[in-house]
Amino acid sequence: MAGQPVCAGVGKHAAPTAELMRSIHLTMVRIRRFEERAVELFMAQELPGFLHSCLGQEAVPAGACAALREDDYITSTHRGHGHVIAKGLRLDRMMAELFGRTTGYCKGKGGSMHIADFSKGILGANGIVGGGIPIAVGAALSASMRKSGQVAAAFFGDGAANQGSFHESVNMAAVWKLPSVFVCENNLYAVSTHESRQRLVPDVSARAAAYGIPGVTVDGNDPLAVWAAVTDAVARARAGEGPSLVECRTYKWLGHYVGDPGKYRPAEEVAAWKANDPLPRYERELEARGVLPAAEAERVREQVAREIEEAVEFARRSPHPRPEDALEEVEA
Amino acid sequence: MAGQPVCAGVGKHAAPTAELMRSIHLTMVRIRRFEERAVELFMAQELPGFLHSCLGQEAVPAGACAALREDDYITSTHRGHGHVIAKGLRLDRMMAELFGRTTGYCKGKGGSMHIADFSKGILGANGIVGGGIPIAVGAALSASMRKSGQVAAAFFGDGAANQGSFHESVNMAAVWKLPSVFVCENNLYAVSTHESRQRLVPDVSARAAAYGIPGVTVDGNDPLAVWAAVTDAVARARAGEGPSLVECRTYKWLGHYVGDPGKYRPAEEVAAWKANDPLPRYERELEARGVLPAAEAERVREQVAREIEEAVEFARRSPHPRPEDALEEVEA
Amino acid sequence: MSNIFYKEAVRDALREEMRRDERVFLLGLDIGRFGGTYKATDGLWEEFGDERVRDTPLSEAAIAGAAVGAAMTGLRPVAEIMYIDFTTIAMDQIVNQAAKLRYMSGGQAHIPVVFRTQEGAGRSSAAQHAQSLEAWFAHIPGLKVALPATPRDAKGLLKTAVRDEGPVMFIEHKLLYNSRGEVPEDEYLIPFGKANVCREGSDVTVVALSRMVLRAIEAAAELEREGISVEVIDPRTVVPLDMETILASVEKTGRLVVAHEGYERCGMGAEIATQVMERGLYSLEKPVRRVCGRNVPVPFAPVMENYVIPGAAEIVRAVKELL
Amino acid sequence: MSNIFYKEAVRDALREEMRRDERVFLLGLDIGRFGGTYKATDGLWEEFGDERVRDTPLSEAAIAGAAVGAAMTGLRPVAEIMYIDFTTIAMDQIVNQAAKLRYMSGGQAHIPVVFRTQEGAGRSSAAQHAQSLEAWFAHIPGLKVALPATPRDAKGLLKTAVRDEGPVMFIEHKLLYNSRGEVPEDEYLIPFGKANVCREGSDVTVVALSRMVLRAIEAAAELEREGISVEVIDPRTVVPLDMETILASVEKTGRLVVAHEGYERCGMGAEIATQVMERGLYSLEKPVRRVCGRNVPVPFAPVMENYVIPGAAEIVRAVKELL
Ligand SMILES: Cc1ncc(C[n+]2csc(CCOP(=O)(O)OP(=O)(O)O)c2C)c(N)n1
Ligand SMILES: Cc1ncc(C[n+]2csc(CCOP(=O)(O)OP(=O)(O)O)c2C)c(N)n1
Ligand SMILES: [Mg+2]
Ligand SMILES: [Mg+2]
Repeated sequence: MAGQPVCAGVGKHAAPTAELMRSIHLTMVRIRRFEERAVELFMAQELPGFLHSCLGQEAVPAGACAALREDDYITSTHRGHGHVIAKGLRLDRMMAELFGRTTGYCKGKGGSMHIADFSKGILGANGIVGGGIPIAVGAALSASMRKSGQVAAAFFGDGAANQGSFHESVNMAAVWKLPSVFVCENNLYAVSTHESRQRLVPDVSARAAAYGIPGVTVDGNDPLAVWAAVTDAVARARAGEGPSLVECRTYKWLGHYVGDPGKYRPAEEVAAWKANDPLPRYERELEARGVLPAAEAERVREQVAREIEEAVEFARRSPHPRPEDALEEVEA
Repeated sequence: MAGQPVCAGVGKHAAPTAELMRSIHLTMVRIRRFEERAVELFMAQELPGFLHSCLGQEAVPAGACAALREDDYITSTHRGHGHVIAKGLRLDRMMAELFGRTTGYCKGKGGSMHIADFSKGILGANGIVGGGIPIAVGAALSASMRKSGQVAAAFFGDGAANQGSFHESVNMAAVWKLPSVFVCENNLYAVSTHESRQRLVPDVSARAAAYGIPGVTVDGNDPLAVWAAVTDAVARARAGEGPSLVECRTYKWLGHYVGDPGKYRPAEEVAAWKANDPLPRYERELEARGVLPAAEAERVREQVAREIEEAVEFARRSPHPRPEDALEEVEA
Repeated sequence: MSNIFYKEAVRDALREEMRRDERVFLLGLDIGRFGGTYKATDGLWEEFGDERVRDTPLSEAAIAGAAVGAAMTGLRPVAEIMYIDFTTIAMDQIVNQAAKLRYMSGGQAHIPVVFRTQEGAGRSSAAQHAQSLEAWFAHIPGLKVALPATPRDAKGLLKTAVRDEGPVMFIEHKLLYNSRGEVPEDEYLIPFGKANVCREGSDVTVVALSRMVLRAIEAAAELEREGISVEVIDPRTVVPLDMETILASVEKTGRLVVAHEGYERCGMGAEIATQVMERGLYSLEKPVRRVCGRNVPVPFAPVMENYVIPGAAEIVRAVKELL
Repeated sequence: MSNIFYKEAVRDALREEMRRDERVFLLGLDIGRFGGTYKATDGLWEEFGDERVRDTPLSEAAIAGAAVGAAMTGLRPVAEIMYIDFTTIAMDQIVNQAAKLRYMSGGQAHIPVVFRTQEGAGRSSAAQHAQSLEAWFAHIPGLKVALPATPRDAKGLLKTAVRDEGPVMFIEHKLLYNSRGEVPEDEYLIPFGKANVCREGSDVTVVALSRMVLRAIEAAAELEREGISVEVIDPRTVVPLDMETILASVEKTGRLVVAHEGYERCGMGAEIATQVMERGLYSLEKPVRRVCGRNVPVPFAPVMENYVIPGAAEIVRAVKELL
């Protein structure tokens, strides 16, 4: 099925507008800068816990969420910073959560792996690989039963595609023709294990055939390719034709978690993917398209850098929880 | 993938010998008679618990197990009587288990859903739908690590193919190229739920594509078709080329459990499948092939009927466990 | 009052709540036209249709997860897991997601989901279809756990569960579905965390769960004939747990028996006994006695199954040993 | 004696057993070249290769099930479930299959499988990576449950687990991997069901599990300075549980504190307290005190996490309250 147009039965997406392309760029810069800063802060031991960086993968969340409505739902993963930023939450409250402060989205109870903003349809990152996929199916079921026109997108990795929850969820969504989109971020590895040791079929999208839904594999370092595929999948979902599986091939620059040297990855592989950095590549494209002159892109980066610094300051200034706060919000 | 020869890469099976065809017939008659008797005994309240009858499905276990060696492994299901009989256990000790007697294979601790005979490679029926599939993968892993040349076959239903354990197991076996065969007994329903409400793809075998292994769908009421497909799959497995998925389309005559009127199934559907009774159909074929004259088939049926009556008598004569026996064999 | 089956009480509670609130819907295996393995949803599909009485594919993890996702986004699902033994397949969604998402999201997630399931032995269904695992769920913060013993409680507690704003494990008992009992004609709810003193007594307190409540009442009747006065308490929910009622009773009797089908080791009996000791040790004249499922898998043959699952006789014996 | 890390003790036990018995092999996520998340299998892949140190696809149910199937057919697998929180995905295979197949098959199935996993809080890894769920497994008949607190115990107990003929839950602690301790040079095994009296004392008995054993020893040292004599007991395995040693100690001290990270409600503390009461109520001068994880999910922020997980200070306080 790989390569089959995901929009089977739906008219192809229109061309992206200049405004859309610029907003995707802004999102990518936000994710990039946020992650760079988070890594620095983590190294400086300002952040508790551990961190799964999505540096290098920015094009997937930016392109995918640009295809979603503000009221659409997403479920995310342990590597979820990009998804939630792209879905539009506030960077200051997100950074505050990484710091474990009361002003954080989860009041310091969740941290990096559990960022959620229900007001933006962000149903939560998740510490359980595959854990968010069935939840997205439930959100899609709810949307269809409430006839709200919302779509639910589940982000997950190449490793997660081998979990039983992936199988059960995609099958259920397919049978019920739910308005859902399954977005696989294939970064070639699950921790140290290369996809070739996790799966015989080259493309995760080939699994769509097992559920009778469209599957497609796109260049996950090309935000417009991601946007186009997800846009078609979303159109299909909203049209009541059911889910699609969109595989985006990309790469994470750092190891599995910040601090993991990632020795299991060949240096040339890492180098090649870094050379294929989605951000400058996209900026070159936007400049070529006359959508975003280099100087403008530079201004965006500066503005975002300021925005992130303010978020860091906000987080640092924010109060720590009181120990007893741990006893709140256990039961409804 | 449906219909693709399961033996991809392996020479096709030789023609079945007369002896093999007769032994398959004997197995089918054994299963048929055992199940008829079990149902009677259950109705007469001689058997505790509940019973999942495989009446009408005899061709699948008979054909599949005829393709296996005595030391090959199988894992079975809640509807497992056919599988374990076909794999060659003793009917008297099996019947005694249904009666819950000490002479039963499980000493009365397991009952109908947990029949096992490790001396025959029968690793157990299973009360958990999908529960036996990963266990078969483990047996195949063990066989390959021990270089024993054994194959492990997992029997499961169409419903089980929607369990996460199916996905994880087939994928793992495929990646490791384990000597395993996944035999799906597709009897169109999981309890009351028709396969069309469980799965969008018409064939379970289409799911093989998700794992990069061969998948095939055969007439599950034709024991030779089942034997041929499984024989090729086993050859492939023994050759170290990995697992295959063999879907056998068949039908159970009774409802989900004995006593279930099965109202959810159209009368015509039941009638049509009963008209397609695998046993007389096979007997006609064997007669036509000059392998088994009608009179001989009749003798087989009589002999088996006697065998089963002896098994019933053995079970009835066998002692009940003592209450305290329940405390034994908990921990190794 | 009308006299109905436990399974009808479950069905009536679901019907009333579905009529009252269109956000309430059911999903699970064969709960639709088939009416559920124990017929506890019989007739609901006819009234509410495919949308609100959803037969699912055979996928417990997705059933539970879809219920969690639907609950977080404005609906009030009641997901059925056919046997509590099968929650092992849905455990991540129940325990790591449903129970924790509200907390992990700093109170944002609102997850009004009910997981209906049933437990218990007594049908010779062997070790994978006869467990009583309430203690597992009681161990996990964020879940409420209800165990109705009568039609009246089944209806009143289930309506409360559906209206609860958080995840509830609603654990029925397979041998109670065909038991009958009086149920009020008019609408009523039974609050969580309020024990039912099924029978007052002065000599010994018996706290029993689920079907063991009936066994305890039998035992009490038998003991009364011998002049022994037993107080029978059914907590009805183990999370929240009404320790006040239990402690008050133990203060009166000084003797406590805890009875349930679940495995004794690390079962609810240990928790109740420990809390009694922590808060009422000095009113205890004798050690608490546990009358629980033995620490073995549930065997198939009736003679063995009856041996590992306690009945009225074991309660009677335990009570006498305390005197 | 050599002084090594807990993670090295685990690794050494596996290496020795794999050298001794070629049927022993490992499977799990990233245990091969990567050496395991906590580096407890570091170097084993180099020595034993892909066959016997198997990285698996990301599929916990299949990892556990494949281990069960391999164990039943002549091998001795050690399956790693990276975090105990993820056993929720493998629960059917552990609880309905591994724990019950021997029993359900009338003793035919022989399942020498070890499920290695790790539990515990303290790294700000939040609610899905910090649970301590030993009580869940102790509740299930058919499983043995070991919780090593020191490098010495980790090595000796793991070697025993690998040689055990039935399924064993071997639960390490994520904060202990980098703790050091003395380990005998020569081969040794530590039997299951034999508690370790880590420190003798006469005033109060503290029974602690896993990492809490270290906290209990700290507390005892601190209390000694105040003239309070504390006996610290580490059961090392909770199934089987060495009640004799615990009861003997309580007879001496008359006072008991049970300490573990796991949620208090329905935790091991309740079981131990109840058994002490059942068998030694009259030697108790005060109610048993539980010092356990609070009944809330484990929060991310350190100040909250430290609040919900008890430490030496809480043990000290509990001991004093008993005097
Ligand atoms: C059920 C479960 N198993 C294992 C883990 C540990 N773990 C965290 S991330 C990860 C790898 C996930 O790989 P993938 O899905 O490809 O996502 P990626 O990290 O590559 O973005 C693993 C094994 C987990 N969190 N949950
Ligand atoms: C995990 C699990 N879920 C549900 C059940 C209850 N159950 C027993 S058999 C069955 C249907 C199985 O359907 P299928 O796999 O097609 O096998 P069939 O009964 O048709 O032979 C169900 C739902 C179970 N035993 N285990
Ligand atoms: Mg990956
Ligand atoms: Mg079926």
